[in-house]
Amino acid sequence: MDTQLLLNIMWTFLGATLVYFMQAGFAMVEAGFTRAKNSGNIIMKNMMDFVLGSIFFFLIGFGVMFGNDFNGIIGTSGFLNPTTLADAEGMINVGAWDGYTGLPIGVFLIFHTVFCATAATIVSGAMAERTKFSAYLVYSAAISVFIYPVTGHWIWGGGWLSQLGFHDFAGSTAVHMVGGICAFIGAKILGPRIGKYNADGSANGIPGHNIPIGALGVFILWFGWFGFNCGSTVEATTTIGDIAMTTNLAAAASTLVALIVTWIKYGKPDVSMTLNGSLAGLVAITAGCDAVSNYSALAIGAIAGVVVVFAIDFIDKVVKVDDPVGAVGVHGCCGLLGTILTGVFSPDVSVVTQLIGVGSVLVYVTILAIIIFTLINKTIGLRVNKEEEVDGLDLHEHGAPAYANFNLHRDR
Amino acid sequence: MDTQLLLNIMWTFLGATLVYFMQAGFAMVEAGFTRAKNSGNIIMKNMMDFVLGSIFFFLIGFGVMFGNDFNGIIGTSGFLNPTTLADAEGMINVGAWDGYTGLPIGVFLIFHTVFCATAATIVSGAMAERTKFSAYLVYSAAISVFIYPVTGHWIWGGGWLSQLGFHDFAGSTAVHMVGGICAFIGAKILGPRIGKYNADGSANGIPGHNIPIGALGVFILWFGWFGFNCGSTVEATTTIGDIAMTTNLAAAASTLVALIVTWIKYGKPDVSMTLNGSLAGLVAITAGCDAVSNYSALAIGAIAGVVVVFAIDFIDKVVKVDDPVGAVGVHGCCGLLGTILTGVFSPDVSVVTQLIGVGSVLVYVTILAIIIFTLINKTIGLRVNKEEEVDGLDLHEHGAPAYANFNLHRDR
Amino acid sequence: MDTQLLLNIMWTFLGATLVYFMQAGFAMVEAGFTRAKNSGNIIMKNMMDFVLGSIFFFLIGFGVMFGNDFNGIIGTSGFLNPTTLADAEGMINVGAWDGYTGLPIGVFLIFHTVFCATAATIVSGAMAERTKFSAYLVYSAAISVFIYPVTGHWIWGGGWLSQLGFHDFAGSTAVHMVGGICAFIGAKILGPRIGKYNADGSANGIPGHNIPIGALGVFILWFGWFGFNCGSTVEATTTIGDIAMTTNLAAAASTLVALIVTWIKYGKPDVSMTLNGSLAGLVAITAGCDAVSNYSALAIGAIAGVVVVFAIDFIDKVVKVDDPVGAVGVHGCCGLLGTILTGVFSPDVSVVTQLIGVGSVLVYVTILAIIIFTLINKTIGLRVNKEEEVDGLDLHEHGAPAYANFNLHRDR
Amino acid sequence: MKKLEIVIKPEKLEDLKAILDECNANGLMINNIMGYGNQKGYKQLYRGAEYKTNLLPKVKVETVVEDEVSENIIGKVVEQINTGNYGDGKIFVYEVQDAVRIRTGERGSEAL
Amino acid sequence: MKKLEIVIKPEKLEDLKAILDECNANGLMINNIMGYGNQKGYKQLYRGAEYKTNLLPKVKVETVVEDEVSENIIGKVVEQINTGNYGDGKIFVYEVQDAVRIRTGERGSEAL
Amino acid sequence: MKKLEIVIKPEKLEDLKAILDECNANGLMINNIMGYGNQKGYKQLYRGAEYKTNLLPKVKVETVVEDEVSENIIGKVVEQINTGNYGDGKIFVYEVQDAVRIRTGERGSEAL
Ligand SMILES: Nc1ncnc2c1ncn2[C@@H]1O[C@H](COP(=O)(O)OP(=O)(O)O)[C@@H](O)[C@H]1O
Ligand SMILES: Nc1ncnc2c1ncn2[C@@H]1O[C@H](COP(=O)(O)OP(=O)(O)O)[C@@H](O)[C@H]1O
Ligand SMILES: Nc1ncnc2c1ncn2[C@@H]1O[C@H](COP(=O)(O)OP(=O)(O)O)[C@@H](O)[C@H]1O
Repeated sequence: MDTQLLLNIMWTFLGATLVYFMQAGFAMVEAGFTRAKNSGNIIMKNMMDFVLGSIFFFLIGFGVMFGNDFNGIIGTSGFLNPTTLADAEGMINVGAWDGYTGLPIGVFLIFHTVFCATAATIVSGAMAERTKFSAYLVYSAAISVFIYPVTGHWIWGGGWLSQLGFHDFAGSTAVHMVGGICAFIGAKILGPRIGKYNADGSANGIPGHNIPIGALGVFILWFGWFGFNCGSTVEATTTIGDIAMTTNLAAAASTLVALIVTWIKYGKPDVSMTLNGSLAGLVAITAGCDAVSNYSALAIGAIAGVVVVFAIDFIDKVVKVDDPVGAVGVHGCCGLLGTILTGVFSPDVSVVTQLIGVGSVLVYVTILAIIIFTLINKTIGLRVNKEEEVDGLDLHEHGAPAYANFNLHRDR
Repeated sequence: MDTQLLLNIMWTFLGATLVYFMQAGFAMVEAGFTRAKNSGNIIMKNMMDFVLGSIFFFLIGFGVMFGNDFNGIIGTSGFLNPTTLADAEGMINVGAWDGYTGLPIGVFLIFHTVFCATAATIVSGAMAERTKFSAYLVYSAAISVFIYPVTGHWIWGGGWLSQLGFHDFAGSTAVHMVGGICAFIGAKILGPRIGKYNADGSANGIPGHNIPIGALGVFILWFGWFGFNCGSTVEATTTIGDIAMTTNLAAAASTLVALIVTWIKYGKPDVSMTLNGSLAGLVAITAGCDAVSNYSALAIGAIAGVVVVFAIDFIDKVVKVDDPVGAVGVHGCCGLLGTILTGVFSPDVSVVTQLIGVGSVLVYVTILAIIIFTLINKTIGLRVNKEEEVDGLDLHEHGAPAYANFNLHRDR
Repeated sequence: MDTQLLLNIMWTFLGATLVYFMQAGFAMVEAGFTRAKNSGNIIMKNMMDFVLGSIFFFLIGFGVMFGNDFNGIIGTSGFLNPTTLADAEGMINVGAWDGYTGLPIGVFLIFHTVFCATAATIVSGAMAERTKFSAYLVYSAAISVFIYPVTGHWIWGGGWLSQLGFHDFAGSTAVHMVGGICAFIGAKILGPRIGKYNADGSANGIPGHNIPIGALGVFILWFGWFGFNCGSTVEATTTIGDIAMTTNLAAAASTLVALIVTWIKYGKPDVSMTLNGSLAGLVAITAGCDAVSNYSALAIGAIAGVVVVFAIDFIDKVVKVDDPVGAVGVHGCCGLLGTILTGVFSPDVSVVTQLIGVGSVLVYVTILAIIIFTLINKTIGLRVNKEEEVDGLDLHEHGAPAYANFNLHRDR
Repeated sequence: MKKLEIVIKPEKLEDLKAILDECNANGLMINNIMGYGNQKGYKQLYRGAEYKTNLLPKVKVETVVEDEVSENIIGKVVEQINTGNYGDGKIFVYEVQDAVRIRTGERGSEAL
Repeated sequence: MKKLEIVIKPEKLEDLKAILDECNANGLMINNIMGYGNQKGYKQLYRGAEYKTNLLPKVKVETVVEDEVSENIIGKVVEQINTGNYGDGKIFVYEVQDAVRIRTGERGSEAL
Repeated sequence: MKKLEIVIKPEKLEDLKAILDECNANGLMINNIMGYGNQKGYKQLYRGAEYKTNLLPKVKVETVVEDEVSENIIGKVVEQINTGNYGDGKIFVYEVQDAVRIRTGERGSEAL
């Protein structure tokens, strides 16, 4: 048996497993940073994102992403049975990125399934506390079929962006920015939570109900990110540790800088915003974690730490899109930022190509997200009614409270 | 150094580590889905399951399971010092399953220790909120010595079922059904929680106190299950990804179907029951995850998703055995189901053999569990007194509340 | 490509990743075992420990620990750019311990970064609920520069203790005792929490606010410890499973013994103390996990299980240093204990050398910790004011409660 | 109109609700409180250190009823909630000057 | 001096606070309670088994005010908090014998 | 019989309990409430957006005592709980018509 192949399989599997676990991280972050009365609901949305992502990516998405390329735009084969995309030895070989060495189709499939589901699950946080459950399920299936795999094909499936040399190693754009844009469009169409904005347009803070589990979510995500970034080699290489270092340093720098920025800006170091800072650094380094030096990683992280705070503030107070957990700022803005900065900090990557890449993905995803969310809104309706929102989605959408034995009090 | 051997060791270790982490998952599920006043107690039971399992499986259980075979029924050597079961090179070689390539005794031991402890810990959930702590400790040691290793020997230790071609790849029967049956017997002998059944025999819902940590537990279990199923190759193979795919698709299908079934049956998608659905799919695919196609996995998951809801309902409302977390439905019923369905969906596995396997295990475990729980009940007594149950086990059995700073309210 | 090298890299990376995850474990243990009004703050301290540790260890600490040796006392090169410590092939080779085979600098760096951050984060628990956030940040940077890397150099960086044959495989002394001593000095200088001691000097119990997440933390730590201990081979070996077994058995024995001791001593099995017992066993076996037999591991664990309860009691009631989570007893006392017991139980390790090792580390760390904490205390001030402490650090230091929707009640 | 303030052990709440239903109490307000009376608290050990809880969880149920209903309820509570143990609880009776139904603006007995 | 005990739906709290501010109520005490009156509870299903909640979360706001302020508040509450639905809540009025400001020891109206 | 309703800062609870013990109050009921009086609330920032908390956590302690005990308690509370700051709290005094000990059915002063 070829040990290098076995090493590659083990490695890719390990990465996939860690990325799977990020689902738990998202669920905890989103539950912890929103209100207790919607906790069961947000957790169900996270769970169903993964479930529907797994099923629809298997049935259709994988073919769109890795099927036979049509003009660099879309994959066109492997539908309903993606294992037909393997060769006689059971190996997939889409030549997706340089030095890609081939893997059995199964491990390749599970690896890309968990990436797809990550993009989907980003959205639930931004749309939390007011989105109808059934409507959300439809969106969740749609992103796994119509959005993620298409731009995924461009970037990783041998499509036009990968041919152009666009560098998005582990998915700052392909996963995070895609999720972040969908989050923005969804939250925008949905409108803000009741009580979020005052009559004069000023924003109210609506504190999350369980900071410890929110923080646990961030730790889990950071942990999983080692799989996300290092696993994206999809082969055992000697560079694994280097990728882990850039990933870790960027996250550390971003956390520290976000802490300092909130401390200066708000007078006190803000807990949940600092935790957003950690994620911002992780998102930003994801595109170039294999291509930049440790010091560049520190710089990318530090920039992300500043940008994320101002971006979230801007979206909250100026754009007035209500994103309870800051998903747009973290994944959308820092995904875009990190992809571009890869061009700035890596000598081998062209800034222009990076700009073309993020621009085209931005346009495609924005259009598709607008279409999908508008269609859902016009048919099923995206939003729960006022009473359901006020009483909490757990009560009306699921019939049971998330914290049955606790005395809760209503916030605003 | 033989790299294939090192790969196998690393792989098996990785699997063991992930399976260990399932203990955290069980603890969170069981704590989250029961009441706040018993949280410290249920967590201690989970912890002690693993602790006693580790010690007693090392001292005795491993010898029973993998010691020299006596008539295909039981292992008879290696007691108190299981490392004596290794050959001169320190390798264990019980020829337990086809293509099994041998491993150093240490890694083999840790791998089987965590599996044994998984079976034990399933029971605590079904017996939650009313079982005396000391009595539970005795049971916990007993399953690791008298129950799990015996049927484990039949199935994986070279015993009569493995000779017969019984296929239980990662333990739908050997681990989950064994745990589920013990859970059923234990909960039955114990009787329902105060307030669970009304005078007219109808069942009351007793909501879990912390759905977010319960859900976290499910995510952790799903994560750990990649180690459980894929790790059960106990060697690095090219099929790892395929096993991950069947595992993941079955779980996804089962979650989705359970969601839909509860939606139709109860009018609203039930959160905790859907989360049970995830576990049901994982349990059901465990026996055949290496032997069925992706579509068969979807089918097995979908069937499990239906069965688990009806099974839990049936146990709750018709059999009237009070199983607070649904352990019997999930592990018992879906373990049995999945083992049989392996025969249905895999061309290489005989349904008849599968039926013989689950039947014989069912009989053995039922008898032993009845004996053990009855003995404990007659001596130490299985159940706390009324006042302890009403006030909560944390207060009386451990002297401190699990949520000291929170205002709790009593449920029924 | 040399597969053995790739195996070593993967292995070391896997270990590092699991050790990283221990940060989540510490955060949950420390948050869960302290009061709800300080949860956001303690979590921030844990997070910033890792962040500052990552940055300062990269910039300075790594050079101090693994730079060119000066008289066995300190490393003197690689500052600001630790990658300069690699050879032409990018491999580090400090000959730190026997049979050490060399690794690319990146993976070696990330591995040691997470170990350094573990030592730092131990301290936050002992100083919880009353330490000023800004002061804590300064301490956190200082330990990563002035304390951990120096004794780390002695033990693992080719310094005088490693030359002497001091055996501390995965860091009972290098990580845990170092952290535990800093914790003791910090808590001592800080003074007890308001309400901890009565006028007559007797100690009050101040229950932790969330035992389930505290317990989750312990499960996470145990999980991560497989990476901590087994990963410390920093190469793929056949002994990995043996190390996992000793680690697991010691932890199991210690948990069981701590349970029994509290049961006898206090009349009831204490939940949080038993969970401390698990950690005590893990800490104690860390030094000798590669060098002792399974039975010795059981013995080491059992001794640690007794010692940890009496040590925590002694520190609490006699020494009257207020350590809310028992960090000094667990990491300090059992780190010291385990290192010495390695000499007792392993034929190849000299007790005298072990005593010299722990003694010298004890002296150095005590002196440095006194200097650092005193300096901080005299300048920034270590402690929040009375009102901040009474109202909770979350409110005053961060401006937002950790559990916004819950009705909390004040404990004493 | 009288307000009855009935303090009982939490586990007796369902029984009390049944009594109030039976007596046609028009509404009730339930409060989770901590209290102590003749039944003094207890000491617990947390990690071996004492942790005094002289407070016990109690439920306080308030209901405003017509004067004649009041005695009826008191009688049934004393009869049915009584276990003979310390901690069974107490009832305090207050005069209510007025009641208002917010929905309609009705006042006095009408508003109950 | 009167004590007003105002029981409302939790989501009306901000509106009530505005009214009390306007009427110069000097202070208030807010309690999260469970209650029921004319608006009876509902049944929920948890895992398919019934889970009766005849209790609904309510907020009880107490304020002690001068007699003349009292009627003013009652009027505004009936006017503004009223949605016309069951469950809008009630106000109970009690006589207060005395008030004490702990900080100064002032008594009676002074202490409000 | 009088009911004293004593609203204080949570951190003063232990001191208050000591006073009540000393004065032989027979029992008490403790409620965690949110309140405001002269001590107005404060504003906090959560993620940079304002988050108004004009409510502060307070503890409300109720005790029903004989008339003569009442003044005794009031005196001690004013003396000992007083820190001279806004937010020290208030005491409200109500007439209690009757008390009942559920365990025995005793009424009036006997029941305290
Ligand atoms: N004088 C009192 N004032 C206020 N609350 C009281 C008083 N006496 C009793 N209570 C409340 O009633 C509860 C039950 O009283 P308890 O003394 O235990 O009843 P019993 O006298 O029947 O044993 C106490 O926990 C306390 O909250
Ligand atoms: N007679 C009463 N005694 C005590 N509390 C009452 C009484 N009537 C109503 N309440 C409280 O007021 C709340 C609102 O009353 P409700 O009957 O719903 O108002 P409405 O009559 O306008 O529908 C109830 O939930 C209950 O807590
Ligand atoms: N008139 C009132 N009615 C109801 N509660 C009041 C009233 N005045 C004060 N309180 C309660 O007492 C608490 C303390 O009052 P506060 O005004 O802060 O005391 P001080 O006047 O000594 O500063 C408040 O938070 C509030 O809950």
